[in-house]
Parts: sequence; C-alpha cells; structure tokens
Amino acid sequence: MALSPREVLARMLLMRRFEEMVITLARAHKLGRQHLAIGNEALGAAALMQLRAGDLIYTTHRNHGHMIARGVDPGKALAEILGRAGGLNGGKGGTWHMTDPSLGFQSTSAMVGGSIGLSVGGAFALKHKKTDNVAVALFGDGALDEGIAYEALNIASLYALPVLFLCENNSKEGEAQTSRLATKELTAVPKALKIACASVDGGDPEAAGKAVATALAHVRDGNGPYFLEAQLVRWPGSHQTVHAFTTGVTDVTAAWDSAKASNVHAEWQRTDPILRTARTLIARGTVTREDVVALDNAAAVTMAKARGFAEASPYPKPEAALAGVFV
Amino acid sequence: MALSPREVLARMLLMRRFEEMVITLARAHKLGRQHLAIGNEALGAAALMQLRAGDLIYTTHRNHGHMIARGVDPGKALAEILGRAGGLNGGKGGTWHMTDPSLGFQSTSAMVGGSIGLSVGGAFALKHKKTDNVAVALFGDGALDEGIAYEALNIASLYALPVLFLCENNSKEGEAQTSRLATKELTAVPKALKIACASVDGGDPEAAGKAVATALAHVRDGNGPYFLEAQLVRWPGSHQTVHAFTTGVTDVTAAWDSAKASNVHAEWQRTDPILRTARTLIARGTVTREDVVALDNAAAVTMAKARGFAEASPYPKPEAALAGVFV
Amino acid sequence: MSQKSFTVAMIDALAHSLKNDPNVVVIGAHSFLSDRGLKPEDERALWDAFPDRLIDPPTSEGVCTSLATGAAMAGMRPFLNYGTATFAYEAFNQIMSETANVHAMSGGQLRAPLTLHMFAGIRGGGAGQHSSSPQAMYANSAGLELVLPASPADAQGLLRSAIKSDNPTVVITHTKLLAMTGDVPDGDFTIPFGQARIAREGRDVTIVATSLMVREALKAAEALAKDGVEAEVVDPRTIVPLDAETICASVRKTGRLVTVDEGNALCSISSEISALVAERAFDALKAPILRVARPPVPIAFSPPLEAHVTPNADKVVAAVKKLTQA
Amino acid sequence: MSQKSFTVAMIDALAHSLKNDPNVVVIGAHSFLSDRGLKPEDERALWDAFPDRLIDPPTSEGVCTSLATGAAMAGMRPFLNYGTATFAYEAFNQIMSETANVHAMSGGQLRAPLTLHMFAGIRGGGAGQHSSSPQAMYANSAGLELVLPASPADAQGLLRSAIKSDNPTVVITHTKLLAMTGDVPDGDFTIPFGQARIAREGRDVTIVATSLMVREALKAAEALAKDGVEAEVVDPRTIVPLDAETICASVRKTGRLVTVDEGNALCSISSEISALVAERAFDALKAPILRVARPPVPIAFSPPLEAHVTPNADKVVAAVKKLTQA
Ligand SMILES: Cc1ncc(C[n+]2csc(CCOP(=O)(O)OP(=O)(O)O)c2C)c(N)n1
Ligand SMILES: Cc1ncc(C[n+]2csc(CCOP(=O)(O)OP(=O)(O)O)c2C)c(N)n1
Ligand SMILES: [Mg+2]
Ligand SMILES: [Mg+2]
Repeated sequence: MALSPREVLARMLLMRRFEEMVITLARAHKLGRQHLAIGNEALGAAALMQLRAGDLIYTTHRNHGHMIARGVDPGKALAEILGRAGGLNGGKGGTWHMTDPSLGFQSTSAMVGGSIGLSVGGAFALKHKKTDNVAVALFGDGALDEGIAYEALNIASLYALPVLFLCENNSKEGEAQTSRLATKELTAVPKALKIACASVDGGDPEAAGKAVATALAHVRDGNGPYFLEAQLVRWPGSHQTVHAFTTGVTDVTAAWDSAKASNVHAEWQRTDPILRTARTLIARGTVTREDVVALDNAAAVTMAKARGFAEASPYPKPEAALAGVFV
Repeated sequence: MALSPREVLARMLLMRRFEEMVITLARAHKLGRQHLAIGNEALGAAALMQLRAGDLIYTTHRNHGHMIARGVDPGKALAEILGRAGGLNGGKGGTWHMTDPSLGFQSTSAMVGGSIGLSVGGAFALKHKKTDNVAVALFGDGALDEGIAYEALNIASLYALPVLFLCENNSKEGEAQTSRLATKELTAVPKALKIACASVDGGDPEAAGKAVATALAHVRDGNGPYFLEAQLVRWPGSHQTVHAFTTGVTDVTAAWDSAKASNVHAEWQRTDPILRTARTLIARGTVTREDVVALDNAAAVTMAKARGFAEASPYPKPEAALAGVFV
Repeated sequence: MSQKSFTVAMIDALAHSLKNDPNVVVIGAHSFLSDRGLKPEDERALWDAFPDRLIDPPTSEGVCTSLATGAAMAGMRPFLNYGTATFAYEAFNQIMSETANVHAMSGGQLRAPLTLHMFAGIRGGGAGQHSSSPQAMYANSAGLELVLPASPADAQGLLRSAIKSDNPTVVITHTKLLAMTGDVPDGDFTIPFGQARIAREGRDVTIVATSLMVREALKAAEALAKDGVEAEVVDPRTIVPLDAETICASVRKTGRLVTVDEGNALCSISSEISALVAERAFDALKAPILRVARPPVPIAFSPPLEAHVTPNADKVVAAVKKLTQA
Repeated sequence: MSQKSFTVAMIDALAHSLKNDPNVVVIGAHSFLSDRGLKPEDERALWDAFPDRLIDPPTSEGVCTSLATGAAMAGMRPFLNYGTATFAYEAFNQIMSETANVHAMSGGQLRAPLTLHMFAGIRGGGAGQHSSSPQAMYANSAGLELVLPASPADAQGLLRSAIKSDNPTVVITHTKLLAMTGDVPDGDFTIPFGQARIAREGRDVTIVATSLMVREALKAAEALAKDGVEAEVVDPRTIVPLDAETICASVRKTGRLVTVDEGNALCSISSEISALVAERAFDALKAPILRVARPPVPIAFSPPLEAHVTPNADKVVAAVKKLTQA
C-alpha cells in the first residue's frame, strides 16, 4: 500500500510545526537542550508512516520527528518535553527518552548507539514469536562510530534477525561532522557483514518511501536485517544548545514565491524537504498552492491545541521521583 | 633482511618445548589454566623474529609463543607462570599478563580485544615521536567479535597509525569456533575500513615471514595500518583447562619416520607446523635430519635450565601484594 | 531435600525456568552449563530440550546485553550469563544507561525482566583481570536488583526468583562457591528478595557477610565460640533490596558489628552496611564497626600475594577479637 | 590571584600542561574547550598553538581510552575528556581491566600517566542518562586516583597535578560547578593529592562534602550558624588517596558527622566516609552518622522530580539539626 503524497506532506508539516513549537516553548519555559529533527521530515514521515501495529521502534536523541511521523499525540509529546504529568512518560523521560509503546516505541536512548543495540533485542523477540513484524532502529551516522553498532550489525546478520537499520546521515564533510569513519561509505561495514544495504536521498519522500518499502519487505519476508542509509541535508540549527529559528519560521509560500525564496535563508530553502516536496507536488499537479497552505494551517491548529494541553498539564508530585523504580 | 630458515626452526622448537614444559610444570605444581600456543609456532617465530628494537608488542591470553619467539628469557617466563619473584613481572602477572618492555612487550591482556585496543595507543605515540617503529597487535579471531576491535581498526585507519594488526585465526567451523562473525572473511571489515589486508598460511614459516615482511614494510613506510590474517591449524588441546599432552610429546623424528607418523596423532602430525617445517627444510636440503635432532636437543637443554631457574626462584614476600599499585 | 552442588542447584533453577516459561532464553549458556558438575547425559538432555533457547553468542558482551534487554522489553525473559564478571564491564553502559533505566525512565510504561549473571571473586590465579568483585558498583547503580547467593539452596531459590522478577536483576556468583554442596529443597521453589538469613545466632557480635564470605564468617564464628565469643552471622542475600531491619535488629542485640565482603574496601558493601548501622542503630553500638574487605589493590597472580589480600576466617576472627577484647 | 570561572581555571591548567610537556595530548578537546567561557580569540589561540595535540576523536569512548592508555604506556601523557560521565561507561572495561592494572600487573615495569576527565552530576534536565555521579564506582576500583574538585582554584591546581601524576587519574567535574567563579593563584601551580581542605572551621558538627556538595555544605553551615550551630566543612578533594587523618581529626573535635555526596546513597562516598569514621573515630562520636546523598533512583527529567532527589543545603541543615537537637 503506497503512501498518499498529500498525507505525507501533511505529516511533514506537522513534524516541522512541532519542532518550531518546541523552539517557542523552549524559550518561553527556559528549557535545556533538545535535538530538533528539522530537515529530517521527508525520511521520517516516509519511513514511520509505513509501519504496522506490532512493529517495534528504537530511536535517538533526535526523536521528535519520528514520534510525530508515527502518529504520537503531539500534546502528550510536548507535555513530556515540558516535564509534565500529562506527558508520554509522566515527565520522567523528557525530550531524550519519550516512549509510546502503544505505537511501538520501545525506547528513546540518548546514548549514541543505544537504539541500534536495543533494536536487535526486539528483533530477537519478534523472531522468537514468529510474527512478520519488524524492529526498526533509527540512528544517526554518529552511531556507527561506536563498537556497539558493529556488534549489533554482526549479531543481527548472524541470527538473521528481522530488523531494519535506518541510518539518518546528516554528516557533511568539513562542517558539523557527526561521525568519524575511516570510510566515506556508511554501508561498507554492514555490507562486509553480509547485510543487504541501500542508500537513498532522505530529502525526497517518494524515493525514501520506496526505499523503505523495499527494505521492510525484505525484512518482513524473513530475509534477515537490512541497512538503509538516508542522506539528509543538515539543518544549520541541528546542534544549537539555545534554540533559535536559525532558518526562520517556515513559510510554505516560499515554495513558489521567488521573492521569499531569495532571502538570507535561500540556500536552506532550496534544500528544505518541506519546500522541496511542496514544489514537486505542485509542479506535478498533485496538490495546489492553496492545498499546501490549508495543510499547513491544519498543522498549526493541531499544534496550538497541543500547546494548550501541554501547558495546562500540571507537574508531577515531587514524591513521584521516588516511585516506579522497580515493578 | 630475510630470516634464516634454520634459526626460525630452532626458535619454533624452543616455543614448542616451552609449552610442553608448561604442561609438565602445570601438573607438577597444580597450576590453573594457561592458553598454550602449540600449533602457532610458524607464524609466531616468523613474525616476532622480524621486529626491531623500539617496536611495541601487544598480546593476548595465548602469549607464551610470542614471548619466546621474540627472545624473552624462558626461565623468567616460566618463573612468572609459577608466580615467582624471579618472574618477568615479579609474580604479579602470571601467564595471562607477562610483560617484558625490554623487548617491546607493552602488555598481555587476557581481555578479548584488549591487545588490539592498546596497540593503537602505542602506534599513536610512535607516530607522535616520528619514528619508523611499529606497534604490533597480536590477537585471535575471537577479538573481532568485540566492538573495541572495530573501533580500533577505525581509528587506526582514520589517523593512519603505524600498527600491524596480526590476527591468529584458529577458528574451525563447526568445532571449537572462537569467533562468531557473520562473514567468513576476517579481512572483510578491515577492508571496509580502508585498511590494507592480506591472509596467509600461518603454518608455513616462509610464507608467513614474507607476508609479515610486506606488512611491516607498509607500516614502517608510513602508509598506515595493515591487517594480516594468519590461518592456523587449531591444536586439539587449545582449550583444555587441565593440561594434557593431547597430541603426545612432540617427536621430531616423526617428520621422517613414517611408522611414528601413522600413530593416533597422525592427523595432527600431518599439519603440525614443526613437523611440516622440518619436512620441507629436509626435503630442500636446508637442514639434515641430524640438524633437526640437534636443534631440538638444544631447545630441550635450554628448557631444562629454564625450569631449574624458575623452580629455584622464591615466591615474593606476601606484603608485596600491597605495594606497587601507584607509582 | 537432596544434596546438590551449588552449580547444579543453579542449573536446576534455570531448567525449571525454561520448562515453566517459554519466554525464558539463556544467552551464554555454554559457560554456564559446561564443566559445572552436571552428568554429561543431563547436560546433553538440556541442550536437546531447548535447542532454540540455549544460545552461545559472539564474544560481544555489549550487544548481548542490549539484545537481552531489548528482548525483555518486548516480552521475553532472558537470562544472560557473562562468564567472568569483568567481561560485563564491556557492557557497562548498556547495563547502566539502558537496562537499569527502562522502567523508571519510561514512566512505568515498559519493563525489563531479565537476569544478568556473572562469576566473580578472587578465585585462585585469576590475577588482575579475572578476580573482580564488582558487587558494590552494581549496588551503587539505580534500577538493578542485586543478588549474592551463598549456599546451594539459596542459589537455586534466589536464581528462580531473579528469573521470575519483572525487574533487571544482577546475580553474582563467587567462583569458589561452585563446588560447595548442601541440602536443597526438592522441586521448584523461590526465595523472596529482601529477606536476610541469620546463618548463625549469637549474642556478642554481629558479623554481616555476603557470598563466599558467609562461609568464612561461619568458620570464624566456630573458632570464636571456642573462646566463648558467640557471633551472630547475618547474610543479607540480596543487597538491592536490602533487609536493613534484620541487620539493625541483630546489632541492637549484640552491640557490635563486623562487616565482611570480598569487594575492594572503598565504597564497598562493607562500607554500606557499616554506614547503615552507624545511622540507624548507633545507640546500640558498644564498639567501633570494623570492616574486613579486600584492600584496594589489583589482585596479583602469585599465590602468596593473592592469599595476603583475600578476606578469610582468620581475618574475621582478628577483627572480632579487636572489638571484644577492647 | 585573579578571578576566574571554574572552566577557565581548568583550561588554564590544561594550557600550562600543553606548554610544559610536549607529550601532553588532549583527546576530546572540543567538548572540553568549546562553550566553556573562554574568549573566542583565546580558544582559537589554543587550537592554533597545538594543532596536533588537541584532538576531536570518533564517538568511540572504548578505543579512545585504549588509545590514551596505550599512548601513556609508550611515553605520552594524555588527557582524555569523555564529556558526560555516562559516556565513560562505554569504556568501563578498558578503564577497569586495562588502565587501572597497567602498573601493578606488570610488576612495576610499566606506568600509565593519563588523566580521564568527565562531567557529572544532576545538572538540570539531564534525565536518566545524563545525570550520573559515578565517583563511588571509580573509588571502588583499584589502581585509579580519584579527584573531585570543588572550586576554581582547586580545579586548576588539582588538574595540573592529575596531568603530572604518573598514575591514571580520574577527574570528575560537576556540571553545575562550571560557572562558579573564584580567586585562583596566578601562574602554574599544583595542589597535592591526599590533602583535605577545611573549607570552614566549626566545633559542633563535621560535614564532609565533595564536589558541588561543598558549596551546599557551606550554605548549610551559614544557615546553621544563625541558629548557633558551628559546622566544620571538610572537603577531601581527592578520594584516592583519601586524607583520613583530617576527617577523623575533625570528628574528634566536633563529635558529630554528616556526610554529603551527590552519588547514589548505596555504597557511596558518603557510605565510605561514614564507615571510615565509625571504624577509626568511633569513641569521639556523640550521635549517629547521617548521610545526605541521592536516593537510589534514576533521575527523572521533570524539574520538581529532579529537585526532590537532589541533595542540597536544606537537606544538610535538616540532617545536622537531627543530630544537634537529639
Ligand atoms: C555514548 C555517547 N557518547 C557521546 C554522546 C554525545 N553526543 C550527543 S549527540 C552526538 C552526535 C551524534 O551524532 P549522530 O548520531 O550522527 O546524530 P545527529 O545528532 O547527527 O542526528 C554525540 C557524540 C552521547 N550522547 N552518547
Ligand atoms: C572481554 C572478554 N570476554 C570473554 C572472554 C573469555 N574468553 C577467553 S579466551 C576466549 C576465546 C578467544 O578466542 P580468540 O580470541 O580467537 O583466541 P584463541 O583462544 O582462539 O587463541 C574467550 C571468549 C575474555 N577473556 N574477555
Ligand atoms: Mg549525524
Ligand atoms: Mg581463536
């Protein structure tokens, strides 16, 4: 079942508006650091929207987009980021550890390499249960620096575990490199370990969607693990500790209004997956400019409600800090 | 400078007689476990005899052969294995941690993957000092299961460190496999990480010697790391906890006396690197049968003296246990 | 009741678990089962009975821990055996940052019912890398149960509880206990966590000891009894949770405390028990609290060096005499 | 003397080390130097001055530790910065089994003069994986020196000593100390290990505190002074080696002890100091020893939850009052 391009765009817009809301709230509530997934929307939506009930997901510090893409309640997610009782984890996790098992999220680990490690355990359990569900490990290129990633790739291949290794590569050589591998090809090591591999433009939701579909089919059919590298354009604010609208608040009309697209953020707007996707779909006649504006407005409405929920949610009682360590 | 085949054979015989003496002493003194290097003599001698002053060596639980090959005093080594004050480490290390920095031995680590990790540090220091010395990591195929091995290969390649990764592969599929890699090619991952690689028959001292010479030249010339896989025949006693002369006490005359070579150990005697090398050198006329017997006798004499030294060496004073933790 | 060795008791606990719960899987089965005193046919039968659930993994402690943890979060009940305790250090981040946090960090949404087993202690010739007693490090974490069995019966009952527990549980077995034999109840039974065992009653001094040191404490108590000193020996059995009540009650009775644990003295289980009593039963104390522990040195290979730093009955006797003769 | 922030003091120590010894190399330089309060031109100047000796390695804590250790054994003097302390758990086996053992296990033939630095503590929003205070685990090892600086001057002097030390030295910096400013002697100086600092003199109670908790203990002492209770605040500064003498002498003077450390309570530095005093200065004690530490729970993200479990001045005051009012 192919994804509807319009729905994918709608989801991408929600992901973007979510992160922009995080910036707004981070400033208003003086929050610490979050890692925003701005720029990762195309891959995120295309991948997570294809998962099924029972699939297990393991993500990283840069997790917000994955959760929104999969359909997690943005109000509960924002509440968690604010540390509120109504948050996904009741305030115990915060941005780095949001979890929603009802949608398959097993873990957000902020340890580089954490998600890839745990994912093989989920895959092991799925194989034991003889389902056609899959485990999906989402991780950055940086995770491949860690020995645990190598060990996980090896054991997944050795035991033919049903796991999709989905690498979000946002490393640009020279600037802001988040991995230091001796090879430029991120698929070289998984290939050496006999894992089926592919690379795809992660800024193109259709290409990414197809690549993910191929990968998922491979894994669901019992052929063992699959490693997919999604090449992403790095958002300039990816590593900011104090949040700023580094590339401006997204203006979807910049997709067609060349005056807007030639401002200081022109370089970003050229590669921004949201604007890219809007341009493509409009050119192809799949959506109109008005559709895009309408979808964006709907996302804004959803996020305003989500903010209302999150900010109205109380903090947990202090004594809750001592409870819930053991079952 | 090529190695003299006769000297290599002599060294191999000393290595073998050393391990046989360890079996004898282990029984006499009720020692715990050692990992013997019987069967690894050809590679060990060919590699270690080529090293220079200033080269740094990092070895594993199966270290005895490496030390004897490099010329470490067998008496001090035996004394260390017995835990005596006259041992290499004054009794503090035992079989698993023998060290002799005067010959370049920096560390014996009994942690699988330990030697390969530390070796890149030595290589880093050598590069910093701008010498043409090399670091040599000796490790088993099992080390490649560990994430630390992957990280070490990566950083060595990334920083072009002068290190020879020398893998002693004694894994036979099915029986006594000491590694569980998803690929049968041990060089696949180092290759993926852009490290120059080769494999060689580690039971043939000439082939091994040439392969090591090529590898060392590559590293000394500043071309970065090199990964050499030596394929070894696994000695059936490799994993014994209570030592036995599993394949009999080595009888060099079995190299030419077919009656002896057809006993219960015939399979082993066919592949035993000592007998193989003797047969080759005799066939080629490099040595005579009498030479082989004479070299073997010399090894036996050396080992008898070594035993005498070791057994006469006193235990350290108990209070020494508390000293020497900090400099 | 039947006589069993410590290892056979542990293996029986594992076999009960495998039989009763199809989600139990053993990772690192080989080093747990082989050369452990089972009859060869019994060992063979186990491997044959559970061909998919006894696993001999790569030498990759890190990912074995992630695998076991991830599988536990997804509904299985893994038992992971590391072999020697130091090997688990390779997985320390996985244990501390992932496994221990699963339940609390998810706000109770997830749980990680797995057992992490390791062989520890000064074992005779283990030297610097195979002689660790890391119990205090696991106690100092948050989110891990910690079990230190000291007898065959406890080994079987506590291990069975560990596997049944819905929390991640670290079980540390002293290598020198493996050959110990003792009476073990028949069948499948559990021993609850957080209940100390009074291994010997006494009135003059309390000795709190763990793991192999319980045996040494009992030996010391026998020796002391000959001099008219009656020592009470308390074995907490689990450190997380800890039965502080039983320990404090004993000290309130005896007025004196010696703690014995084989870990490095600094920030050890011994330190903890001492601090606990200095906090909660201070008024009952008639004398300083003495610790018998390993001095903070890497263990040397040589037998006399190893012996010099190993806590034992003689050292316990000496500590008690210091208190009772003062 | 000049006023400096804690981080600038640490960076100055590093800069002195780089200048004075060509074998000093910094691995993990970026997270040590960037955003740490240096003027941009001063930071730039450092990178320019030591282009080959300030290194930004792969995210591979394990091999970075092996690399630093191997280089130290071969004559260099590496300073390895892990960033957040939990990241060092990835290297725990390398630290515990390799680094800590180098000197002893080789029978004194080799040494590993390196510094392992990490940022630790409950830092505000660090949640379960970025809030560890692992000092007790390092103290429980054998073969590692352990330093916990609590002021800018100590940070500079102790760090300089750590780099000069011929032993592997773990330095743990509390993240919340980074912005602290204070008077620091000018130039290149060292502070010897094993010498506690009396941060405040008093007669009624001894408060032994480490790292950030020294500040909280001093705040508590000010508050207590208003009620006529004069607390003596002792900062051991190094845990290995530990200045037991100064601690015991203080308790002999005051007769009361409260220990304050941010680590998990169980088997903590607090437990150790308590046990030390219960052993060596028991006769001077007039009251139980109380510990103020973090309860053994993973740190939750939410601010009120985090605050609830963080040791602070109020909790210290409450503990002291329990003792002095009893
Ligand atoms: C084990 C560990 N080491 C170091 C860090 C610090 N750290 C946080 S994010 C990051 C970069 C990760 O890069 P990548 O995985 O590519 O993700 P990206 O941020 O680029 O999306 C690092 C090193 C960490 N979180 N965990
Ligand atoms: C970190 C670690 N994990 C596990 C072990 C247990 N162990 C000892 S020897 C060995 C097999 C090693 O195989 P290999 O490296 O190929 O060496 P071989 O014994 O075959 O020469 C293992 C797993 C160990 N010593 N260290
Ligand atoms: Mg990245
Ligand atoms: Mg092998």
